[in-house]
Amino acid sequence: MSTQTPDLPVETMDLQMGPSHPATHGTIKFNLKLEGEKVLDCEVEVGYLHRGFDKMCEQATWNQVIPYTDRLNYVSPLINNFGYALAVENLLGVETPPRCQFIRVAMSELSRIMDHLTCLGMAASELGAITAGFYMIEARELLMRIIEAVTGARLTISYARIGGVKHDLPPDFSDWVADAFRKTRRLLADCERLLSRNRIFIDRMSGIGVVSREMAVAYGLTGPILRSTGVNYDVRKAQPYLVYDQMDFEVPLGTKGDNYDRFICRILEIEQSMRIVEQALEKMPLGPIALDDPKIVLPEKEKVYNSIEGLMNHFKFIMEGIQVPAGEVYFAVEGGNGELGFYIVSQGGGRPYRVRVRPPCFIAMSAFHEMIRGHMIADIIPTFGMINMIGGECDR
Amino acid sequence: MMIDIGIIAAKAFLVLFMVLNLAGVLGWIERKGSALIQDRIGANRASIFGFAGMGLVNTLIADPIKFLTKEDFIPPKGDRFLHTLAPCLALFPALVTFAVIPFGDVLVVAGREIVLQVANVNIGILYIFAMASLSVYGIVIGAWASNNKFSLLGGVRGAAQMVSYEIAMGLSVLGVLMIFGTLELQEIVRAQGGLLGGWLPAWGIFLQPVAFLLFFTAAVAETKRIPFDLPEGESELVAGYHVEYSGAKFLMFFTGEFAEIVTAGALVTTLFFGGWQVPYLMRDGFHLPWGGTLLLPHLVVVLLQVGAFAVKVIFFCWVQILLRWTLPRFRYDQVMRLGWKMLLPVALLNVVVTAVWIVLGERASLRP
Amino acid sequence: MTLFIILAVLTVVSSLLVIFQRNVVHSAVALVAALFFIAVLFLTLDAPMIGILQVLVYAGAIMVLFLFVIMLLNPAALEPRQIPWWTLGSAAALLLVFLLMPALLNTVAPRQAAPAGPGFGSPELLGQTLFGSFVLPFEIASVLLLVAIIGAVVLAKKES
Amino acid sequence: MTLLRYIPLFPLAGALLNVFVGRWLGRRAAGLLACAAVGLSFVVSFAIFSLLRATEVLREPLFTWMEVAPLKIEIAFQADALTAVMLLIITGIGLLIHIYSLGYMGHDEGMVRYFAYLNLFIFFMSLLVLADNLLLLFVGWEGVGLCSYLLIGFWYQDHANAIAGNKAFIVNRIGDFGFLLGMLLLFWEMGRQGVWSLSVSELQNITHLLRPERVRLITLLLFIGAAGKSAQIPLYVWLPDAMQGPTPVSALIHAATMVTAGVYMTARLSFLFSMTPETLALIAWIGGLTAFFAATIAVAQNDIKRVLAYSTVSQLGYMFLAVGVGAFSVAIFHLFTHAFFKACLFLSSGSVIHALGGEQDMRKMGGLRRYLPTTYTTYLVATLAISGFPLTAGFFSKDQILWAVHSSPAGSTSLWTLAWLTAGLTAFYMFRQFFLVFHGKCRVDEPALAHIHESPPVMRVPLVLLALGSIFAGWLATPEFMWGSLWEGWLEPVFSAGGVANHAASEDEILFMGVTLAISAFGFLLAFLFRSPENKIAEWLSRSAICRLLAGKYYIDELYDFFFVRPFTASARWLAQICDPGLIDGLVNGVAERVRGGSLLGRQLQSGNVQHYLFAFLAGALALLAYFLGR
Amino acid sequence: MAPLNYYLVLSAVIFAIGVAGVIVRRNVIVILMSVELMLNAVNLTFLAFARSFGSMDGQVIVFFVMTVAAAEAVVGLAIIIALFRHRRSLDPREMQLLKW
Amino acid sequence: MEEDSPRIQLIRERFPSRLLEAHAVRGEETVLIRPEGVAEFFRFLKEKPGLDFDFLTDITAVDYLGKKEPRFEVVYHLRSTQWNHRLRVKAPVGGDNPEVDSLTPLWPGADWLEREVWDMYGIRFRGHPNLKRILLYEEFKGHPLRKDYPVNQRQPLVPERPLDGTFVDHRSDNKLAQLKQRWGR
Repeated sequence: MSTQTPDLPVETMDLQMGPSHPATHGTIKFNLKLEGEKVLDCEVEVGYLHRGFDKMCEQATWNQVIPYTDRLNYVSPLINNFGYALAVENLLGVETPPRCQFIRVAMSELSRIMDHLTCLGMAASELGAITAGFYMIEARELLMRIIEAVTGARLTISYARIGGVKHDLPPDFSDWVADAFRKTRRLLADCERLLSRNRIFIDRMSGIGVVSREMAVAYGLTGPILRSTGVNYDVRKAQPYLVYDQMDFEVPLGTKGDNYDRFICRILEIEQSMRIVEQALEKMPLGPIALDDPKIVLPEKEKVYNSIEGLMNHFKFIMEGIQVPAGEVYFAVEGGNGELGFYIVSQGGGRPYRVRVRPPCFIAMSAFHEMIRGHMIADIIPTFGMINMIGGECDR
Repeated sequence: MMIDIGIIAAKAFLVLFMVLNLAGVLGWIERKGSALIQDRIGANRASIFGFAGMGLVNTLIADPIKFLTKEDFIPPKGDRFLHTLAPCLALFPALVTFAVIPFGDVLVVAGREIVLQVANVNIGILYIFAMASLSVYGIVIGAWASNNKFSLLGGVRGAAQMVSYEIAMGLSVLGVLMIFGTLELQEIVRAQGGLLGGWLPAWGIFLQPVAFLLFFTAAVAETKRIPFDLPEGESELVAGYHVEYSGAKFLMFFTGEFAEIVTAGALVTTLFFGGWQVPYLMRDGFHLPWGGTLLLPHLVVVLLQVGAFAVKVIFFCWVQILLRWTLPRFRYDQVMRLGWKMLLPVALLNVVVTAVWIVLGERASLRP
Repeated sequence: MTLFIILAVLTVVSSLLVIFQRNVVHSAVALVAALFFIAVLFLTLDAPMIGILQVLVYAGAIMVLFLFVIMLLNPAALEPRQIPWWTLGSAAALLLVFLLMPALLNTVAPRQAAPAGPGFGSPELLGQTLFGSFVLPFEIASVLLLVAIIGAVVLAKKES
Repeated sequence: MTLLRYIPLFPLAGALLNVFVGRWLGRRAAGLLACAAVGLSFVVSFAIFSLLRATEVLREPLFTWMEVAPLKIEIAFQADALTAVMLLIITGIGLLIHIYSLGYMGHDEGMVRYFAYLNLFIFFMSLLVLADNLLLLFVGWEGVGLCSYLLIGFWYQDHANAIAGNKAFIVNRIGDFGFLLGMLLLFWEMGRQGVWSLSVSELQNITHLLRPERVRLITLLLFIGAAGKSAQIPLYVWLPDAMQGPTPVSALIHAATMVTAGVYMTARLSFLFSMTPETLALIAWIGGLTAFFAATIAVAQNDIKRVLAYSTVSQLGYMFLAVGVGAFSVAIFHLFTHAFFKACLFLSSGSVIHALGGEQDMRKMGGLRRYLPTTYTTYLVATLAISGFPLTAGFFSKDQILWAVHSSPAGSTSLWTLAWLTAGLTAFYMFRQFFLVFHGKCRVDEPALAHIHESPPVMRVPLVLLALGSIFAGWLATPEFMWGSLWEGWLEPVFSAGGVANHAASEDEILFMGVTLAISAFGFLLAFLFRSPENKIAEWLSRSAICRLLAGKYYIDELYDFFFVRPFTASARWLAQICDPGLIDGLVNGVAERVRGGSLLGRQLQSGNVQHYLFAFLAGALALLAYFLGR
Repeated sequence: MAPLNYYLVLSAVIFAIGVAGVIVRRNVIVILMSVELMLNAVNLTFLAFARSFGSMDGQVIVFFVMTVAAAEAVVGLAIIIALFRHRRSLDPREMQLLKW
Repeated sequence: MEEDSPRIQLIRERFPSRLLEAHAVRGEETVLIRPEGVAEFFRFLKEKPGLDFDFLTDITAVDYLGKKEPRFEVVYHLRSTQWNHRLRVKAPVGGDNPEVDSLTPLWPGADWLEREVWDMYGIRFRGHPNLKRILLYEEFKGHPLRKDYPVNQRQPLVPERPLDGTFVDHRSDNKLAQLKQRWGR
C-alpha cells in the first residue's frame, strides 16, 4: 500500500488523568495526548500539595522545622527528620553521641523498609494484584507499630531533635524488631511468589518505563530508579553519614532500568535494610541519646521543673531557639526514593534563613514523560508506582 | 397445558431466584473471601437493629438497600435514555443464559416427567453464545452514554476484549461439541455420565483438558474480572465503563457481573465437569465400578444431582474469586495478544487434533 | 398469529427508529433491537439455527463493530435534516411498498405452508445442506471473509 | 487427439511462471524456462505437422466461451495445413529467437519480464493461428498487438521507446477497428443467413449465401485490419519505429511472425477474399506499391535496423501482392521463407549491434567481416536469400510471386513491373547495407572498437540454423522444371476455393527467372559500386533531392502529421481559441444565462452524491415495477 | 406460522424503510446500517419461502447472506474509518469525489 | 583561607576573571561566579576531565534582600559520578529582572528545577524551553520565596479555567445552541 497518501491524520485524544484519580495517589495530574491507548505525549502537572515548606521554615525556629520535615516524604518521615537534624548539626559543627547515631541508623532503615513496602504494595495493588499489595501493607503495619511504640506517632513522628533524638528506644525493641522482621520476611516470600515470578506481573513491569543510564544521570535521578539502571550511587555508601560505614550491606543494582528492575531493587533493598537494622541493634552502645549542650538540646523535664538553670535554659531555648552560626551547608541522606538533600543557609540567629530540600521524587517526576512516552495508558500505573512519588515531598 | 406452563414458569422462577441470589451471595463471598485471603476482616458493618452477627444475610439486604437509596446520577451531557438502557442490557443476557443450562436430570412427579432445565433448545450452546455476545452492549452503550473519556476508553476496551474472547471461547467449545456430537446441553451432560475405561467419569475435562483451560480462560475474560478487568481497570480508567453509574444502575452492572460469574461457572460445570452428574450415580442409585451398588429413591437421586450441580458451580465461582484476588491485571495489548495469538491458535489446534482423534477413533471404533 | 403481529409491529417500529433517530448511537441501538426481533421472527419460521446465528453474527458481532466504529470516530455534529429530501425519500419508499403490496398479497405460494419435516431448520440439516450441495459456495464464502478481513485491516491500518 | 491445446498452453504457463515466480528463479533460469516452454510447443507443433494429413482438419473444442441464445462461441482450436505451417514458423523461429535472446538479453535487468512477454507473445500468436473462429482469432490478434506494444516499449525508461510503442499501438488500433467492423459486419451478414457464428469452418459453408456487395465491404474492412497489422500502405508507419524494441523482438514479432498475421488472416479467409475481385485488386495494388515504396525508402536509410524494417514492409507488400493476385499459397510460401531470412537478418544485425555495444548507425560500421566471421557469413547468406540469389529460399518464393503476378488472371504487367523493380531495389539496398556494415574501412568508434567481439555460441547457433533455413526452406517449392512444388500440394486443400493453379510452360518461367535475376544482379552491382560512402557518385546522390526524399521516408510521417494530426490539433485550437470565445460565447452567453438555471438542475444529476444516484435508481426501479406490475 | 404473504409484506415494509434510510440519511454509518436492514428484510423473505416450501435451501442462502453481510460491514466500516480520517466527516455529500 | 583543591585550581585556571570567590568550608567546595555565560562555565565543569561534574544534584536560589547586593544567589549543587566529588556553584544575580542562562541544554533535569526557581523567586532562565510556574498556579501573583513577599499575603480568587479538548459533543443541553445549529446555518 505504498501508493496511499503518506500521512493520514491521527486521531489523538487529550485525556486529563488526575489530579483526582485512583492511581495518582498524592495528587498529580497527567495531561496525556493519546492515540488510541498509546501515550504520544505526557505533560506532568505537580503542585497540588504545595504548602510553602520553604517559606514556613523561614518563619520557624530551628527545632520547629522538624515537624515540617515529617510531612515531606510522609511514608518515611524519620529519614527526613534525621536528614534535617544532621544538616543543622553539621552547620553547628557538632556530632551526636554514638548511641544516638545507631538509633538514627536503625530507625532510618525501618523507615526505608516502610517506604519501599508502601511503594511496592501500592504499585502491586494498582496493577490489580491487590492481595500482594495487602501483604506488603501488612508488613508495613508491623513496622509501623514498632515505630509508633518508639515515637508515639504513626505518621507525623518528629522523633529527631537537633543534637539527638526525642527518646531512647524501649527496652524490648530488639525483640519486637526480630519478630516483625520474621513476619515481614514471610510476607515478602509470599509476595515473591505472587508477583516477582508472576508472568502477568513481569509482562506488565519489564521493558516499561525504561530509563537509560545516561538519561538517569542527566535528569539527576537517584535512589532505586538510578540504581535500577546500574549506576551504583547510594549516599549511604558514597558519603557515609551516621554510622553507615560500620554497617555491612550491599547496594542492589539493576541492569535495564525498567520498572521490573526498580521493583526488584526495592525488594532487595528491603532485605539489606533489615540487615542494617539487625546489625545496628547488635552493635548499639549504651550511652546518652543526645548532646549534653543546653544551647542545642532542650534540658530534661526533671531539670526544667526542679532547677532555675533548667527553667532558664528551657525558656531561652524556646524563645530564642538554637543559635546557629552564619553559613551554609548541603547535607544529603539516602531517602526512600533517593538522595534527600538539605541545603540550609543560616544568617546567624534562631531561625533558618533558607531551608531548601532536594526532593528526589520531584526530580524523578521531571523525567516521567520520557519514561512513559510511547507506552500505553496502563503503563502509566506501574511506572508512576515505581517512582513512588510522595506528594508531600514532591510539592513541599 | 396450564400445568406445563406452570412448570416452566416455576423452573424459570427457581433458576432466576437462584442465580440472582447466588450473585448477591457471591458479592458477599467475594468481599469476605478477599478479606480471608488478605488477612483482613472484610465486610462487617451491616447490621439489622444493631445485630451484625449474620454477616451474609445482613450484607445481602443492606447492599441492595444502600444501592437503591443512592442518588441516580446521570452525567449532564450524557445520554439519558442510553444511560438507563445500558445496565439493563448488561444484566439481561447474563440472566437469560441460564434458561438452557440443565441443573438436573428428569424429575418424575406423579408420572409427569419434568426436565430440570428451563428451556430445552436443540442449539443450547449456540444460544448461550448468542446471549453472551449481547452482553457487550451494556458496556459499550453505557460507556458511550456516560460522555466520559475514561468510560469511552473502557467501552472500547470492553468491546474489543469481549468480541475477541468470544471467538476463542466458541472455538474451544468446538472440541467438546465434536466429541459429544450435539449442541444440546442436556445431551452433553447425559453423555458425560458414561465411564472411561470402566472407572473414570467421561467428563469433558478428561476428554478435552486443553479445551477446558481455554474455555475457562476465555470465560473469565468474558466476565471482565481481574486479570481481564481492563474495561473497568480501576486504577487506570478509574472504573471504566461504569464510572458515571451509581445507585440501582450500578447495582445492575454489579449483579450482571456476578451473574456472569455464575454463568461461567455453570457452563464450565456443564461442559467439562459433568453438569449434574455425580460419578457412578445412575438413575436408580450408585453403581460403583468395582462392584458396589447402592440403590436410592428417585427423589434422593435427583436431589443429589441438583446438589452436585450447585456444588460444582459454587466451586467454580470460588475459583474465579480466587483468581481475581491473586493475579495482577493484563494490559490491553497483552490481553489481545493472549486472545488472538495464544488461545485462538491453540483452540484451532485442539479442534484439529480432536477431529483427527475422532476420525481415528471411529476407524478403530473406540469412540466413547 | 398474534405473536407474528406483535413481532412485526416491534420490528417495524424499531426499523423506523433506525431511520428517524438523529443520533447515530440511538439508530444503532434501534437497529440492534430490530435485528433481535427479526431473529425471533426467524424462530417462528422454524429456523432456530439461523435465528441464533442472526443474534450471534448481526447483533453480537456486526453491530458491536458498528458501535465500536461510532465510538472510535465519535462524530460530533448532529446530522442536519432536510425536509424536502426527507419527504422525497420517504415518499419513494412508501411508493415502493405500495407498488409491491398487491403482488405480495397475491403471491401464488401455497397458502398453507408445507409441513416442516423432522429436524427442519436444525443444525444437522443445515450443516448437511451446507456441506452437501452448497459446499463450493461455502468455501468461497470463507475466502470472502478472509479477503474482507485483510481488506479491512489494510484499509483501516494507519501508515506507520 | 488433444495435442493442439498444448501449443498455446506451454508458453502461457511459461509466461505466468515467469511473471509470478520469475524474480526468484533468476534471470538465467527464467530464460531457460521460457525456452523450454517454446521448445515443448515446437515439439508438439512438429508432431502435429507430421501427423497431419494434407486434407485433414483437426478440430479441438475446449469449452464454450459464451452462449447467447443461438450464438454459441467456443474456445476451440483447429489445425489444417496452413495452421501447421504457421505453427512451425511461430514455434520454430520463436524457439531459435528465444535461445538467441538468452545471449542477447543476458545482461538486461528486465530479462524475466522480457521472457514473460515473449512467451506471452508466442501464446497469443499460436492462439491466433489456432483459432477456429474469428472472435478467438481476434483475441490472439489483440494479444499479439499488446505484446508487440509491451516489447517495443520494453526499455520504457527511454521516452522515445514508449512513444514508438504508443505509435504502434495506435496505428494498429485503426486497423483493428477496421477488422472489428468487418468481423461484426460479417457476423451480421451471417446472422442474416441464420448462422449465428463466427466459426471459420461454418463460414466457409455459407459463403455462397452472402451478398457480394456486403462481402466486398467486409473484405475491405478486414483488409484494413490486415494492413494495419502487416504494415501496408497507409498504415505501415509504425513498423519502422517499432525497431526501438530489442532486436530479437524485431526479428520475431516485427519480421517473422506477428506482422504476417495480416497475411495469414487473408489467407485463412481466402474463400471470402476470392469472392471479390475488386478487393483483391486493391490488395494487389496496395501490396505492390507498398513493396516498391518501402524498398525505395530502404535505399536511403542509415540505421541498420531501419533498413531491415523497410525491407520487411516491402516483403510484406510482396506477400499481399501475391494474395492480391489470388496466389495465396505463394504468399504463404513467401511468408515462410521470409521468416527465415528476415529473422536471420535481424538476428545478425542484432549480433552486430550487440558487438558494437548498441550502435545502429551503419555509417559508423564497416569492415566488420574480420571481427564477426560467423555473423558475416549468416548475414551474407540471408542477404543473398532476400536478394533472390539462385537456389536460396528467397529466390524461389519471390520468383513464384513474380510469376504468379504475371500469369494470374488478376495480375497485370504494371504490377509485375513494380514487383520486378522492387526485386532490383531489394538487391541494391540489401547489398548496400551489407557492404556498409561488413566491408570497407572500419569506421567504428574507438571505445566501441575495443569491446568488439563475436557473439556467444548461444547467439551464433540460432543464426547458423536460420541461415541454413534461408537456403533450404525454398526448396520445398521449386519451379516446375526442377522437382516441382511440395508446397502447392500441401496447401492445396486449404485454398481450393480460390487458389490459382497456373502452371505455364517452364520455358516462360525460366525466362522470367532470368529477367528477375538480371535486375537483382544489377542492383547488386550498383551496391558494389557505391559500397563505400566516400564514393563520389554516391556522395552526390546522397545529397540529391530524391535521396533526401527517400531518406525522409517520403515524409509520410510528416504528411500524416500535416494532414491528420496538425489539422486536427489546429482545428481544435481554432475551435478553442477563435471560434469558442469569439463566436459561440458571444452568441451563446445570453442563451447560456437562460439555460443555466436548467443546467444547474441537470447538474444535480451528476452531483457525485451517492444518495442522489440511489434515489434515481430507486425511481427507475419504481417505474419499472409500476410498468411490470401494472401491465 | 402466519401466512407467507404476511411475512412478505412485513419484509417489504422493512426493506422500504431501509431504502428510505439509505436515501435520506446524511451519515454513512447509518446508511450502512440501513443496508443491513434491507439485507435482513430479504433474509426474512428467504426464510419465509424456505419454510413455505419446506426446503433448506432458503436457510442456506440466508447463511451466505449473513457471511456476505459480515464481510460487507467490515470492509464498509474500514472504508468509513479511512474516509473519516481524511474528511473529518461522515456526511456522504462530503464524499463526492473518487479520490482522497 | 586554606589551599585551593585541585578542582578549584582547574576552574581558576580556566576562568580566572569569572571566578569571584572560591572556598571550601567543612569540605564543601563552593565557587562564586559571575552570572554571565553560566552555561559555558557549567559545560566546562561537566566535560573537563578531572572534574566530570556530570550530575546536577540541585538548583535553587537564596534571596539576600538587604543583606547582599545583588540580592539573589542562584545555587547549583553538582556531583561527579566518577569521582564522587561535590561542588556548589553560586551565581549572584540582581536587578529588577534577574536572569541567568538555562542549563537545560546540558541537563534535561534542570528543566523542573529552574521552573521551580522561577516560580519561587522570579529569576528567569535564558533559553529555558518551557519556563512557567510549576508548583503554583499560573494566576499566582508574585514570587513567594522572595523575602519581600509577606507571609500572610492572600491571593485573589481565580475563576475556573475553561478546559479545551474535553469530551463535549453535540448532546449539549443548551437548546438554543442546538436550534442555532439546526436552523442558523
